[in-house]
Amino acid sequence: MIDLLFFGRLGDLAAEVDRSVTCVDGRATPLAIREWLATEHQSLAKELSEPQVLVSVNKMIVKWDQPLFDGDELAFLPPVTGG
Amino acid sequence: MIDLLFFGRLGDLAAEVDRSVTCVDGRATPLAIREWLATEHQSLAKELSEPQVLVSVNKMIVKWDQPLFDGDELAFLPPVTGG
Amino acid sequence: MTDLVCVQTDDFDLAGEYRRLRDLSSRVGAVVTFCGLVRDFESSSSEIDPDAPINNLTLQHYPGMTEALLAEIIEQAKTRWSLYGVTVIHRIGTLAPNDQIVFVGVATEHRKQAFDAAQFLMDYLKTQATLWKKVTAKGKEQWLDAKGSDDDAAAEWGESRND
Amino acid sequence: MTDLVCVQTDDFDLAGEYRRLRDLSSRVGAVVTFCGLVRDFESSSSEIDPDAPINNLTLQHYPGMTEALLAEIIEQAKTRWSLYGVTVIHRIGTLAPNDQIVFVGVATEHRKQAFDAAQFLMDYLKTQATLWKKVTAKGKEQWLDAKGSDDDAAAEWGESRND
Repeated sequence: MIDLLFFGRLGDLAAEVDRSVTCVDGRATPLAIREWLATEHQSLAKELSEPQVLVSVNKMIVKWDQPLFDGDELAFLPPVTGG
Repeated sequence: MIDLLFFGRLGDLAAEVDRSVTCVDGRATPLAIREWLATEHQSLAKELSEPQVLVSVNKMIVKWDQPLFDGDELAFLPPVTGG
Repeated sequence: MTDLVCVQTDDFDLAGEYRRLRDLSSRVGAVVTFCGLVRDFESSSSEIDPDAPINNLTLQHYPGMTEALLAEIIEQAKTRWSLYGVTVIHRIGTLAPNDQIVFVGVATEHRKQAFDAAQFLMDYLKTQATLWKKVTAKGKEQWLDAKGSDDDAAAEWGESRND
Repeated sequence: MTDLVCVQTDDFDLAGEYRRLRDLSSRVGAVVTFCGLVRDFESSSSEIDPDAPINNLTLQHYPGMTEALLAEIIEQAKTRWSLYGVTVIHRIGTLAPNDQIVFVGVATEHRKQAFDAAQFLMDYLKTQATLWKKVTAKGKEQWLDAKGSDDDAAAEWGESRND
């Protein structure tokens, strides 16, 4: 199982999305999950494709082709606006 | 009468100096007063001749050849060290 | 412990934070503090009239990741300047106008180190910490867009401002 | 009154000064404060062993002229940055290690203005305000020399740092 997290505006767009997905170890990537989300959640997938959106795995920023493993926490991060 | 003020290390060196002098209006200058001080207070006059020492008249920085008038307050200011 | 990172819903107290920094060492000669406050307007919001008073601001963050990133930013600052101690506090949850949002405090020997480090910490916090702001005004909610000027401010430290 | 200049023997209270600046306008989004403290050593003293603990520091000033110069420095800062309010407090008399010496606080809309203005004010205060420090250590008294680095810091504002 991989846990999905969506922050900021992505959280609102992902209200209907199931927050855990089952994948074969090392075969899924953030990019593959984004493409899978696009099939049912087009407006979310469009926002996820914005170049400023970053992905993290287990709280570390990673590339979109990072292999995912059971138990990973995958987060989609829009541009930050703290401070 | 012109009032003389000495600050910082100059104050210590000027401990014996009379703090008011009588001058003819517009004929004295800070430079003339420094030269007059040199006759009796050599170590003070030496410090006053350091290029970093500034003079003010009535709390405004002036040049050493500024004419002085009765009632003026002449201050000798070593480099400042506040903050 | 000389450095402190908190992400919290509670308000913070400048006097107490200052006291901690001031007392870290008898060699502390300079303490710079920055407090960020909720202003009653948000000019960067595009859909809401920029002069409409904001009712409130809601801050969300990524628990665990934010604290780790802030600690990392402090470590970066400590490689650049000699710092006796640093405090970074960021509030989350719903805030009203004039509420305190963020605190950065730095204790050093000399003033330039303290000013530079505090500004560096704020510039990096703004562009790297996993925090997001939503503004609510006239019943409308909107997530704020990131500001290009913040990215520029952080990028400058990679170049000429590192002294 | 949005600006405040004090030269005083009394201590100052950061929390109270911050509160005043924060409440000047509902548009204040950033407050930067600087507190200068007496350190327990003074490396710029030449005759006294630089690592000898200092017993105390005595500050003298030119009453009337100091206040006028500080007010003028604030006016200069206000021509460069948009400031809601400024406070400058400088203590005089005899101070002990860890005592507060100087406070500068600035309230602005955005953080960069506040950081820059506070640093400018300190750089100018250090080189222009008519204040002199005498250090007493091991029974010896010595007036401190001005630091070249302070003149350099103030001079930089005439050049590239004005932005």
